[in-house]
Amino acid sequence: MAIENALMTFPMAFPLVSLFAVTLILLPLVGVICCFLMPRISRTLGLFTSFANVISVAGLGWQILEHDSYRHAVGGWGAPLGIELYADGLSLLMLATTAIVGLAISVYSTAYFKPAAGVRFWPIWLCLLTALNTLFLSEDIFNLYVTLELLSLSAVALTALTGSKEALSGAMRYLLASLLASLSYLLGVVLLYHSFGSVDISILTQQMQAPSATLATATPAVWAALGLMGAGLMLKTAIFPLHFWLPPAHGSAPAPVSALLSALVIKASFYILLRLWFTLFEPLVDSQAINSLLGLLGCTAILWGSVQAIRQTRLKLLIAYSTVAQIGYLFLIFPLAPNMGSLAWNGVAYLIISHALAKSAMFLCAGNLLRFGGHDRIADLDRVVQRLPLTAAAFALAGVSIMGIPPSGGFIGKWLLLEASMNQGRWDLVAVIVIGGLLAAVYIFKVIGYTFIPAKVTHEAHAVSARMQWSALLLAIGAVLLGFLSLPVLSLLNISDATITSGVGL
Amino acid sequence: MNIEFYTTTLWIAVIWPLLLSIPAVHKRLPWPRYLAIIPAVLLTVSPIDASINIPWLLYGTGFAIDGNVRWILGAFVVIWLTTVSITLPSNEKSPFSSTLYLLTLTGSLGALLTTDLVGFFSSTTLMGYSFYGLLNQNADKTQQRAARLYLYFLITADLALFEALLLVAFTTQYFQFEVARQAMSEISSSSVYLYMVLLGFMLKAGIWPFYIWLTATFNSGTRVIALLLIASPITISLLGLLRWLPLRDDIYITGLVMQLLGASAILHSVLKIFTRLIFKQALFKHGMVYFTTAWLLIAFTGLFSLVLGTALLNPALWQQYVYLVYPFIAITSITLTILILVTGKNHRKPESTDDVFVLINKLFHKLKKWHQTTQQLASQLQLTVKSLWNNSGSFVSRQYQQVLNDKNNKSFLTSWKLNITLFLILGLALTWLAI
Amino acid sequence: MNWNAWVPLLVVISSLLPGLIIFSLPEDKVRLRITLNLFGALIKFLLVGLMLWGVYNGFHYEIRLPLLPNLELVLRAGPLALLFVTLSSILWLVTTVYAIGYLEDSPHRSRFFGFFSLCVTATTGVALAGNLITFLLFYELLTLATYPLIVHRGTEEARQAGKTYLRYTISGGALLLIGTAWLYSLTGNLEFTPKGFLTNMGEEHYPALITIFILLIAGLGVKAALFPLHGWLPQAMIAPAPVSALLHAVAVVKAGAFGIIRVVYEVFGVEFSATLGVLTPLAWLAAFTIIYGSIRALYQDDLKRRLAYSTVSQVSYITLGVAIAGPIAAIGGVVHLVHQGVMKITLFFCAGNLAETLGIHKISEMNGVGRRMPWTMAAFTIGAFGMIGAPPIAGFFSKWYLGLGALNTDQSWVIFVLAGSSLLNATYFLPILHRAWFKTLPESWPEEHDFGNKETTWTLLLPPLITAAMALTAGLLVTMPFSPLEWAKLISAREFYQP
Amino acid sequence: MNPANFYALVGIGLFCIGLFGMIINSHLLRKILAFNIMGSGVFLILVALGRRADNMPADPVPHAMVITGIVVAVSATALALTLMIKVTTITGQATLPDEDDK
Repeated sequence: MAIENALMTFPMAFPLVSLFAVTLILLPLVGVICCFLMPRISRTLGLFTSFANVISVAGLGWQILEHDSYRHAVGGWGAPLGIELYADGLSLLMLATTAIVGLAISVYSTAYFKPAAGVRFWPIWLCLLTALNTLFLSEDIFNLYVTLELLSLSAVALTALTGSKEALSGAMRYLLASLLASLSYLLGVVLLYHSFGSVDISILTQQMQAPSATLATATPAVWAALGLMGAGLMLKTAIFPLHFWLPPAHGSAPAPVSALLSALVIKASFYILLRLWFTLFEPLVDSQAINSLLGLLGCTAILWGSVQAIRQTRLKLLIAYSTVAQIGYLFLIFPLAPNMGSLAWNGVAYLIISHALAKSAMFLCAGNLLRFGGHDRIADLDRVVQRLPLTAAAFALAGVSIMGIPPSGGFIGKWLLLEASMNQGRWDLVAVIVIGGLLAAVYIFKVIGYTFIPAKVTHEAHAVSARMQWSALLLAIGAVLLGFLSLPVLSLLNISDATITSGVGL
Repeated sequence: MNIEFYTTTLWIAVIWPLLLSIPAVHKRLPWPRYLAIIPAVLLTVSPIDASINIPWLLYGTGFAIDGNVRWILGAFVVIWLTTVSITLPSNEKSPFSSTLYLLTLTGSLGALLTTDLVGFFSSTTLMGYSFYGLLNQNADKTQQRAARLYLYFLITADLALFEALLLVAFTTQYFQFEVARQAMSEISSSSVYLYMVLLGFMLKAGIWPFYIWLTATFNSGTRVIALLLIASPITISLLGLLRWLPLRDDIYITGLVMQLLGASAILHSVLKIFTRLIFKQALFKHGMVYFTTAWLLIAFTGLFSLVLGTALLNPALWQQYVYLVYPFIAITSITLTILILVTGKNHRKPESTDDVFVLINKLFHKLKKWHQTTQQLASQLQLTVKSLWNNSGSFVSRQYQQVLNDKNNKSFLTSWKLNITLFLILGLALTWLAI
Repeated sequence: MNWNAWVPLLVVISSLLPGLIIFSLPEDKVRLRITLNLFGALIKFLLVGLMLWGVYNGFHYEIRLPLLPNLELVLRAGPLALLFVTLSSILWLVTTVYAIGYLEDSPHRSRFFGFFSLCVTATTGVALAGNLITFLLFYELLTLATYPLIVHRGTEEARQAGKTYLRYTISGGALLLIGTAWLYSLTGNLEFTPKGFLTNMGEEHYPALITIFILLIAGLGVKAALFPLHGWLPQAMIAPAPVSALLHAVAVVKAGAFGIIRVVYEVFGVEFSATLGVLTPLAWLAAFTIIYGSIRALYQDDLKRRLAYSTVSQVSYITLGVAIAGPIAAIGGVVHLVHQGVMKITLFFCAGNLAETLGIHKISEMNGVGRRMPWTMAAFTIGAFGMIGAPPIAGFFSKWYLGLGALNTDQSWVIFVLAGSSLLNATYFLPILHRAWFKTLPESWPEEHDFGNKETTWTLLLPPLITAAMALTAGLLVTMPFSPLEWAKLISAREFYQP
Repeated sequence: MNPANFYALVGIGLFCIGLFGMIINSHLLRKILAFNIMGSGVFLILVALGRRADNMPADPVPHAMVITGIVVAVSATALALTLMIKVTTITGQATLPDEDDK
């Protein structure tokens, strides 16, 4: 029967959907190889690949809208033995965000990196893109491990790109932390494989949720797997007590790299955490305690990260700590989702996207300011910001989304979360969400305030190309306009395979 | 000369001085102060009663002239012309002074001719404040003080009248004098209205015991001011009293009080004048004329109050003889005018000591000082709190610095060992909670 | 699609679009910028006129855009919205003219006029918002658009003022957000409906509803400068005069007051609010603010600061009118929205003229200024007397209806508040007038600009004269159709009398 | 206890030793070595648990996984070592900045 079904759907599903999905993985990979082979035109190649990537995502989206969520067995080998590709609304959104932010960062990088530095940047960036695309299309936990590792290694390499002292030690710390996280995740994978004999998420989910599986799930191996995978992914996501590696790494990397790291890389591990938590670990995490713990971490992250951001004297560190705070919002899904499924789910998905756009815009702005004035000391920004109006505008618009002021993507996300917490009577979460917004306003305006203060001392400045300014601005505008696009985005999010998201009641 | 001509003249009489009051206009015209009053003169000399309704203005106001008003208007015009003719040429040339002068005229004429409460109130406001401006023209210290005293009384009076007006609006939708008075005398709770009206107009007209501002202004001002005082605030306020006051049977106690006040006023003035006469023997020496006239004026308003008290005691009788009151006001004010004119030429201002005024001033300064002290205290407190926090040696900031000093990623909180241990604990915690 | 639906959106866009274009203009394109500004202002004015005519003839202007599942952005032109939007469109036109004159040859004009337009866009949006979420959206936009205007001067002082402003308004916005979200999660509805949409709520929800009411009013009260939340307003006086004028008369302060009207009338409904028992405390608070603001104003020597405290006091009249909860007081409150706007903008224009022409910032420097700038001070005098409540200027009629409303609902203590406030108003305005008109002129002014034999430039002089004339006309023609008072009566009738 | 479980326990032991080493050692090289020990532990468990029941043939999938894992670990180690060398060249000490040698 199953084979018959597969044969029936095969000819109709394969040609286009799979073409796009496979292109998404292969295209950047080919790009990497070409960049190594032809370093002279790596810039063109990188730009081209990013562009083609956007088109492929668009194609995939089109197909998914036509045919609903999609599953593809690579090389014709399906689960449990082979590797499956899977795309639903969430992964499509992540892919689209990656593609758009990636394109903007590529455009930015063409102007940011001098040819010599660019030769190293482009292949690694495309490698990162490959990892991200594959990660979002993957459906099995081991494959996720491989992509996660590939992602971390390329991210670390990018962080170290400038070769400065801070960058290198930041990268080193980042690398060690993320290796530790990967290994603990891998150990979790091993334990799960041992218990269930599969690494495919949907199969694992079925097994865990089957009524007969109550005994099977209640083994130390599964508990340990949850602990190991959860902790590993949280370390990679840099949730509150484990965020120590993030500010130095994000603060010292080149601007486009910081943008990539903050906007996309940490989201990837969070994506995996989300997927696992609400599918195969769902029977285990039903208890309030564990979700409350994650929610508590999220709340602490919001408050702590914001306070730290306010205390910073350097712009990039400020933005990095703001990322720490914003990750906290994402973790609010854990206490909220069990009862307020779709609201919390929608809210967090929206926050992921809008944060990606806004935070990348912010880092790009920081890059512009750094390039223009040669420093990113906040107290001396008055000499800089005035003379880069586009950048200042971009920073302010991105700030609007981060603060969650309407009409922006950030507002929609926070509104949905607020609604979810209120419906559930979680006033503590309401308070934290709102206070986080207020604190965000404090650190955002700490920077914006300088926009209007004419400097007493001006210093010589380096030109910042229009491309760098506009890519930041467009990202920021995107973050704000996202506030008006909630209906299409949320309807996209609801495309899913019943088995995958059954836990959140979509 | 048909009736329409007079109707038109009615509102022109009010608008015309207002138009002339604009400096750009009256600077270009000869004798603007004479010109301004021409329509009013026309209205006075013509025997025809006229009225006009202006429904779109305010709450539907209107202007009207009848025999009663003509008496007052006549007196008003006479005094006004006199004033203009004795005004010094130097003053005549000051455009600013002319503006105030003409605004006072506009307000007075508006109040005289209007047919409703709101129009009357608006006009008297304009008149009152412009007159305050006139008092301040080229004023020395004493005059300014007197002017300010007048202002205090004016504001208080206006407030009282505003309350009265609110009560009218609460009772009826119509503000024509007759209708409103009728309505107010029919409802049971009109005593508040009555008190407010009495208070307001007694303040405005300087009726005893509220005469302080009147003597102060009168004594310190020039002849022109004295004449204007009679023409504008006092006459018109008395007219207002006639128009606003409701008449009812059950308020005779108020009537008695009014009579008492009137009698005291007359007694007081007579005593004042006679003591001066006896002790100083200087009734007609310079300076004293003014003094006497002022007290005559108070006696006159006192008489009015006596009459009004009678009216309150016996409304029927009052209705019968009310028409006599208008010529009475007109003739008395003209008499006073002549008195001032004849005797006040060599007038020298006496020293005035307004105890009330000094008291108010003192109070104000005390308030100011108190405010400054509180502000100083507040800023001191703020400073103390700030220094507690900012002081680098303080315990709070030292701890804060130690824990959070992560400038070079060297703080305890960001150390590798601590964080990886936390990672371990988190993993264990998750596992434990999953069980 | 009925194209009438697009009119409200066009009204918003008519200032948004010029604003965005102006941002991108280089500093020296003065003429183009002026054209754009005036063009936008005129278009808005005409569109608002069209809507006025349309609503009078029974047309329905409403546009709905999806924002969230089950939640829409709604722009609707009801009578209340039109009252405010008309006020803002007219005053924007006037203020634009004034600002062009005021900022001649000063730096960063593109930035200034850009944010200026955004500010008006936000105000228009606040006025036309058809539900609480749309209101919130524009309310926050207003916060953001005003901040650059307040810090426009770029001094350290301005930055501090901007900081204080943000501290207050962003916190207020947060409270408003919580209130809105809570209301939504409780009722699933945010649509402004005459007489409110909460009447059917059961008693078990009353504590929550009272809290929501407090949250909303606190959030709005920040902008409306209700007593403990007014601290930002006097500090924000550091902004250039046209900004203060707009801030006080139309944009920020009024947005708050307007929001309070909306919340009480069209979210909770007057009757229901009265049932909840929240209106009397609000009335007391408003009354206290009225007196407090006036007393503080007494002690200010800085002209603009005195005006600012006067605003604190005056805007609470609106709140008071709403909180008295009677149809007549409602008229007074709503109409004061317009009357106070027109009068206060006049005062600020004049203050700006004094600063720009003679360098006068303090009241103690104003001796004899009426002789030097008679037209300006004449306009100022009309504005000030209006504030005191002298007839026949517009302010008198606001007080009239407030007092009458209080009598009607047996709350005669309000009369004393009104009287006290009038007295205090007189106490802090009349000395200014006295100084300006009757004190002798000083030897020289602090910083005199030479305008030949003219008083000042036309662009500076005309706006205050126009607004002063408007304040006077609104009072004189108070019962004419289309006068603010008649509109206010219409609004009040809709809230109180219609089934 | 069958051999598979024994190997798995050894693997867990290695993992823990590696983790411990990673926490307490401040020298970067030692940290990298500790990482490799952890990795070996994980791979050992993976292989050891490949046979889920005594009478069944070993599952081939874990082998493929281990090979993949080793490749990843090798490249990660390479990157780590390169970084370490660079850090040492620039800062003069092979530690993370918060763990300076006293």
